[in-house]
Amino acid sequence: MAKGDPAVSSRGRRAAPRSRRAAATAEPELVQLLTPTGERIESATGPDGTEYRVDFTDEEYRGLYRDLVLVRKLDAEATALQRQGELGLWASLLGQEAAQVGSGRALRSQDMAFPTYREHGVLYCRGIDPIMPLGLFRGVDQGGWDPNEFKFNMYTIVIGAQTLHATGYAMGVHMDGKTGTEDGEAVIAYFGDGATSQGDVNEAFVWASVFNAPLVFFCQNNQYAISEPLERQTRVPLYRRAGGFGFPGVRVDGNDVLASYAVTRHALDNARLGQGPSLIEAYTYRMGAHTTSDDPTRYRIASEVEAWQAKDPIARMKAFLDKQQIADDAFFAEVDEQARAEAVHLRERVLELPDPAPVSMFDHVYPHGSPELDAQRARFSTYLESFEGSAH
Amino acid sequence: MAKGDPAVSSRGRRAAPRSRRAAATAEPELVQLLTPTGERIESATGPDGTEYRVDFTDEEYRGLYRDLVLVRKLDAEATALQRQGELGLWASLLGQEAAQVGSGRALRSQDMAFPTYREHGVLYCRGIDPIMPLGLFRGVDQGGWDPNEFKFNMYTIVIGAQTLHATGYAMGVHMDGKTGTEDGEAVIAYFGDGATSQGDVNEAFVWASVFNAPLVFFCQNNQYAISEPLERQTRVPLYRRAGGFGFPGVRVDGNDVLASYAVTRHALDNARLGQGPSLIEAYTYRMGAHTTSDDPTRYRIASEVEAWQAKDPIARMKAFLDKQQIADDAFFAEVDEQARAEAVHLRERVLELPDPAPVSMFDHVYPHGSPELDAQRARFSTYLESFEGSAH
Amino acid sequence: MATETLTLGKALNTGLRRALENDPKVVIMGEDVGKLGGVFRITDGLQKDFGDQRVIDTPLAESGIIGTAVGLAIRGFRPICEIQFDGFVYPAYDQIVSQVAKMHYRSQGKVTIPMVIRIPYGGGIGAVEHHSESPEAYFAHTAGLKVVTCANPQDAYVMIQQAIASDDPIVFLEPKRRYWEKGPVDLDAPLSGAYPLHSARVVRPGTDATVLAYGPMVRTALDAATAAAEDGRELEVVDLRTLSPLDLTAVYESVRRTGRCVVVHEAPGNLGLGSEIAARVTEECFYSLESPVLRVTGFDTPYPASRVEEEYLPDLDRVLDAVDRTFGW
Amino acid sequence: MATETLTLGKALNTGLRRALENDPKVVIMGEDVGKLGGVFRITDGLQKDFGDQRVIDTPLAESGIIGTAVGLAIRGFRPICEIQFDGFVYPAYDQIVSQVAKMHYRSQGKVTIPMVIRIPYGGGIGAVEHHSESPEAYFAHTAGLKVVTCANPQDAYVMIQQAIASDDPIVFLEPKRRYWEKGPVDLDAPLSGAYPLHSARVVRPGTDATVLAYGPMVRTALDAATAAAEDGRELEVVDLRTLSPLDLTAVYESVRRTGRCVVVHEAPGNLGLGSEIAARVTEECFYSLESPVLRVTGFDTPYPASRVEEEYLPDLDRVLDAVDRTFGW
Ligand SMILES: Cc1ncc(C[n+]2csc(CCOP(=O)(O)OP(=O)(O)O)c2C)c(N)n1
Ligand SMILES: Cc1ncc(C[n+]2csc(CCOP(=O)(O)OP(=O)(O)O)c2C)c(N)n1
Ligand SMILES: [Mg+2]
Ligand SMILES: [Mg+2]
Repeated sequence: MAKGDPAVSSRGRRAAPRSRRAAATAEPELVQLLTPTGERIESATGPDGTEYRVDFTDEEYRGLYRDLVLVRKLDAEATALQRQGELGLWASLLGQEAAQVGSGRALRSQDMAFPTYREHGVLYCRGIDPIMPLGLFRGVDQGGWDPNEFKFNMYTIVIGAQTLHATGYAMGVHMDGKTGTEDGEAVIAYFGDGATSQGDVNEAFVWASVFNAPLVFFCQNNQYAISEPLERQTRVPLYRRAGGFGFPGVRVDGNDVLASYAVTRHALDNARLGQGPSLIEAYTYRMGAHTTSDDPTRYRIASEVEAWQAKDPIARMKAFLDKQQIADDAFFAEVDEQARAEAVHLRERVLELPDPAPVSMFDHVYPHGSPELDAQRARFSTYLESFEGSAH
Repeated sequence: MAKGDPAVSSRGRRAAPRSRRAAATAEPELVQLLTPTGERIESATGPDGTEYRVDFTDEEYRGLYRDLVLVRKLDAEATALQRQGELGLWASLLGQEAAQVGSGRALRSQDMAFPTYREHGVLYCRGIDPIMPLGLFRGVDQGGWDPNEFKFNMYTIVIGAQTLHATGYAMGVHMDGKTGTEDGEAVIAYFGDGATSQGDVNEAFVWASVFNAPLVFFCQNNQYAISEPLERQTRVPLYRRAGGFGFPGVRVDGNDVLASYAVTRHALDNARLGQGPSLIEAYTYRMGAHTTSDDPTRYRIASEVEAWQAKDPIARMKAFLDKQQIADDAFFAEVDEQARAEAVHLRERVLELPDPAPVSMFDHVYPHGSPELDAQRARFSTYLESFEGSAH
Repeated sequence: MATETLTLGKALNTGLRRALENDPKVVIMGEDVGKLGGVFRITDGLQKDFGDQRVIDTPLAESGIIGTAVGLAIRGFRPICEIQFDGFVYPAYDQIVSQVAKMHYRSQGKVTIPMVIRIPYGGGIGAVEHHSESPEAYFAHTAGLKVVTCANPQDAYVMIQQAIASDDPIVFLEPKRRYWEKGPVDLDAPLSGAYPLHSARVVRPGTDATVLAYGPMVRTALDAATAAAEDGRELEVVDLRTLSPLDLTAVYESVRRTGRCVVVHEAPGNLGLGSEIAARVTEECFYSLESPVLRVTGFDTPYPASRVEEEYLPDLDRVLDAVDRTFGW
Repeated sequence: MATETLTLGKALNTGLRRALENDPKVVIMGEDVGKLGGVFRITDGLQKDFGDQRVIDTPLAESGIIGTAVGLAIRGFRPICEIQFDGFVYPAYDQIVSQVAKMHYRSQGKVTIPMVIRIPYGGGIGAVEHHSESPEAYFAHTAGLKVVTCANPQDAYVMIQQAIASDDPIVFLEPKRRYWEKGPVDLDAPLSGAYPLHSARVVRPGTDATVLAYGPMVRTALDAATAAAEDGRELEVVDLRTLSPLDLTAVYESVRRTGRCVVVHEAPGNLGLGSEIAARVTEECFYSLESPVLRVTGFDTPYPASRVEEEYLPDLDRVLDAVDRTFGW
């Protein structure tokens, strides 16, 4: 599955137009540096004339490939764990690895990210233990890592809410005097195509623009919001939304890790230098179900999925590494083996995740606590003990 | 005050640039058919190449002038009534008469309008008794007219909320099959520059676009949201917001009644023909305070107000009628007299508005009532009667 | 007479279908209500049969859903809005409390907003955060809204139709953990003769204590009553059905007989429905009460991680414990 | 000791100034808070003295105000958000109940949101619709938020500073009709020794009945007590001050002595604070009560047109009437 589909090359750079689609998804003008068949494009031009290019060492290319494979494998393991009843739910990133690894690796260590619930790939790039989101989906906690330690906020499930948090945080960066230099800080806000319809996201556009916040809006347009296709959210390409708010927008091939990296790095660096916000639309596809609860066969056709299979982000990277002799079979095998081992390790640890103690539900409601809540906890403890007594 | 300022002509078509302003309010590319000095411009071109022109009879020109003068005079009377304690508050339209009369007269009888709290001029054009909004501001009711009878919704004070109502109504027009022909229906949603920051307004843009609703978004950019200047809401001209949502936007001289009419009529006709939504930014100025509670001297300078005085919507219309000999002094005097008389009449009737009966506050909470509320009303009536008894 | 055994979810689906058939002005709108049939399939098949102008897939924005529905209502439609989960209704809160709830009042009755806002609510399904909340008090405290909830398939089928037929704006809360529970539904009985929408119902008569519940907790209360009966205590169980306005006439009568009252709900206790009910019952039955009205509710914390939700949610044992306490007062 | 006579509004303004002086991380944000000083002038002069990075004029969108403040808080700031009027807080409701209230909980204490949301609330100023509401129950029912309100200039000055210094997210309700009422304020007393933020206070001792009020209604309750005293009845008046968590210790003690309890607030009675208080007081003082706890509140209607608001709002007569009824039970 993570392997490239050999049929890809014969289909050329772009899949056949899908007639169901409205203008919003007509053949995109997207920034691309690596074609679906693994051809490198030297440089690509954005709608405002920006030239995008990357200049990676072989080592770095291999590193990106490793990230992609690991991220996909860990995600697949989580899906499997859900199927086996070990997680309540899982929101898979399948198909979106390049958008996430590309943007995640483009972040500098001082940059801050605000994810949705699907950014497991970005989380991985931030150096957070990949087990962390599984706690949330298993139901043992609601977010395990320290956002400020890893510069990666908690997951946000309420659609769009985090874009305002990111904007406020970015305003704070500016107020702290941390913009305007090469080592300045920048912020990235992740959200989906569906989220662009929410008031909050548009308010974030207003705020970021008015306060010239050092912020990159990173929209993974995976073509669906659960069952709703993109034309339910817009009739023009999403990246153009930015212009109406007074900042630049660009559409990038979200299945191309190189272009995703280049475009995000450029936007982040602009932001840290004090040039304000921008919007990146990473044009990609949700290859799997919305979550493990979803049944996409009810609302989309197999041929559409197949067309996107031909644009797989990992296959193209592998083809490129292979053709350019940047990596050999031994390398690919070693990466697969690492991925397998990490997945096994993840599984083992998930199964061992302890259930929280019942009374822990009273913890952390307020930093300064509440006498009323203390009383409730005490009563509940006594109540629980009354059963323990009777069980003895 | 309603008279033209003779100094206007020497200042030329546009006032001096105001240096405080950001790009959002840089010299506008606006559609204009009547200059501040009263020169007619044959036709004007919008950003998408649309040619705007009007072709009024002399009678119609005079009618528009009469509307402008009446609307201003009634508004001034309301302000006076507030100052004398007869209204709790008043939100004056001073300076915005042309935007309101131009767009209000552009509506066809079958069209529906959704106002804010400042559209007294549009209300007047819809044939609603001008005393109606005074009931709201006096505190005797919360909206007196029947929105469906006059095709003019209740005032909406919560910023932006009405834009979604307008969008839904317009979706309904479409669902009723009332678009696509010359006698189709269209809808207009009024809102201010400040409102463009609200999530609701941007969601209305999304909805209207996705459902291709027969709707005109009419934004009176009067440069302020209470004390906040336009640059707190946007850094690019507001009419450009539309493009990001996939429909056309145009900026019109909101102090030019002819251009306001032409642009609105065109947009409404497009909408009724099934060509979907558009955004009009009527570039104007709030000459007075935000409401009678406000003190604009705290946040804006006199010279700015003076610069806009030179663009007065009524003065330019009068100059035009005069120069073109469409109207003579007798006409102007007659209009002034009518305005004076209507204002006196308004005042008399306001003073006679009865206070609502206390128990009326229990009316109309639910179409089907509520036993609990009936009981509360009954108890309260008994309680009130107990005092009457003791007073006897 | 066509009595079928349906799940609560299917009963709602069938009720919605009836409403679409009976009145061309009825429209359904929401996220994923079309091809997908909603994440719980409550609108399954309806877009296919009634078209996408009657069953409208919307953009992803709850304020937009409610706000445009207000406009449709002004235009003469009867919109049924689906909010996907309880925790996602808040972006629409302004439209609901300031617009939907007030329009009839502000217009002195000239504007009617016959809207139904359907919300799957409550916990117990092992979901992640924001998917298990019980927001009823936020709506019940809001004058101008009516709030109802159903607890069994028969009520689901009838009440959804009654809500749609009503000119009042109604928040219709669906006990999502009960969607899959089955029961008999009389599909033919006319709406006109049906048990009134805004009436509570005694669902199990008893003599020793009165237990009030609604929505997902009715089953829990009934289970508690069964268990109590084994111990020789007869609990009278009342399904409130209407949360605003409350219908407590039968409750007062019951409490005057039993002298004891326990209210059960999932929502946090503080300012939950139980507090209002306790206050009213105490006022009306002051001299009959043998003990104060006790409340068995969710705790005053955010809804916790699902692995502890069974402890958070009232269950049979906590209900019985409260009943015991009313006897030991 | 610098005790000055200030209006409640000026006391708030002075408290905000102190907070800005004492902690560079404190920022104020909202609509019109800068040059205008807010529509009630509570932030008057602050932008001038602290600059527009400390006192931030925002775009017109309440969700944006609260949502960006969350981000600022994550960044380490202590944002004070001004909502212009009670009726305009609802567009921010989602950010408040799903984000502000829950972030500490969800992050298991790793993220703290030391935010103060200031809301001028309540009626009695002859305003148009949406400008006179009392939304406290919506927030008090929300676990994770604390809710306080002040009733006199001294408390206003101290409590606003305590709220800002607290790491809890706090909804700070300002009784707008009392902004212009004057009282002595000790400007020098250190915060550390001040009366605790989350404590109710007996503001008039009495023996015959306990009257609870908060915010704008404290004055009304005190006036009622004065009038009752003329009739020979001594009312004990408690200013609740903290609405979530409630602090009822002194109330229980009081009611056990007086046997009678009346709660007064402007918000609609149904699911208002009075219902929770009635439920708890009844539970705690069951055998001491001579009559049920009575509630004197706004009616269960939307806030009416201002020409009838005096009838809608609880006043001295309605408080006395309720006290009478507790004696006649
Ligand atoms: C405010 C809100 N409404 C509804 C939902 C339910 N919901 C969860 S994910 C989702 C679709 C999101 O689509 P998109 O933004 O495109 O992100 P994707 O899932 O495709 O990554 C919906 C409707 C939610 N989480 N929050
Ligand atoms: C949701 C909401 N927030 C705040 C307010 C308070 N308020 C009333 S008018 C106004 C400014 C509106 O500015 P704009 O949209 O430009 O309209 P204008 O008054 O200039 O016509 C504000 C902030 C409100 N009415 N509604
Ligand atoms: Mg998507
Ligand atoms: Mg304005």
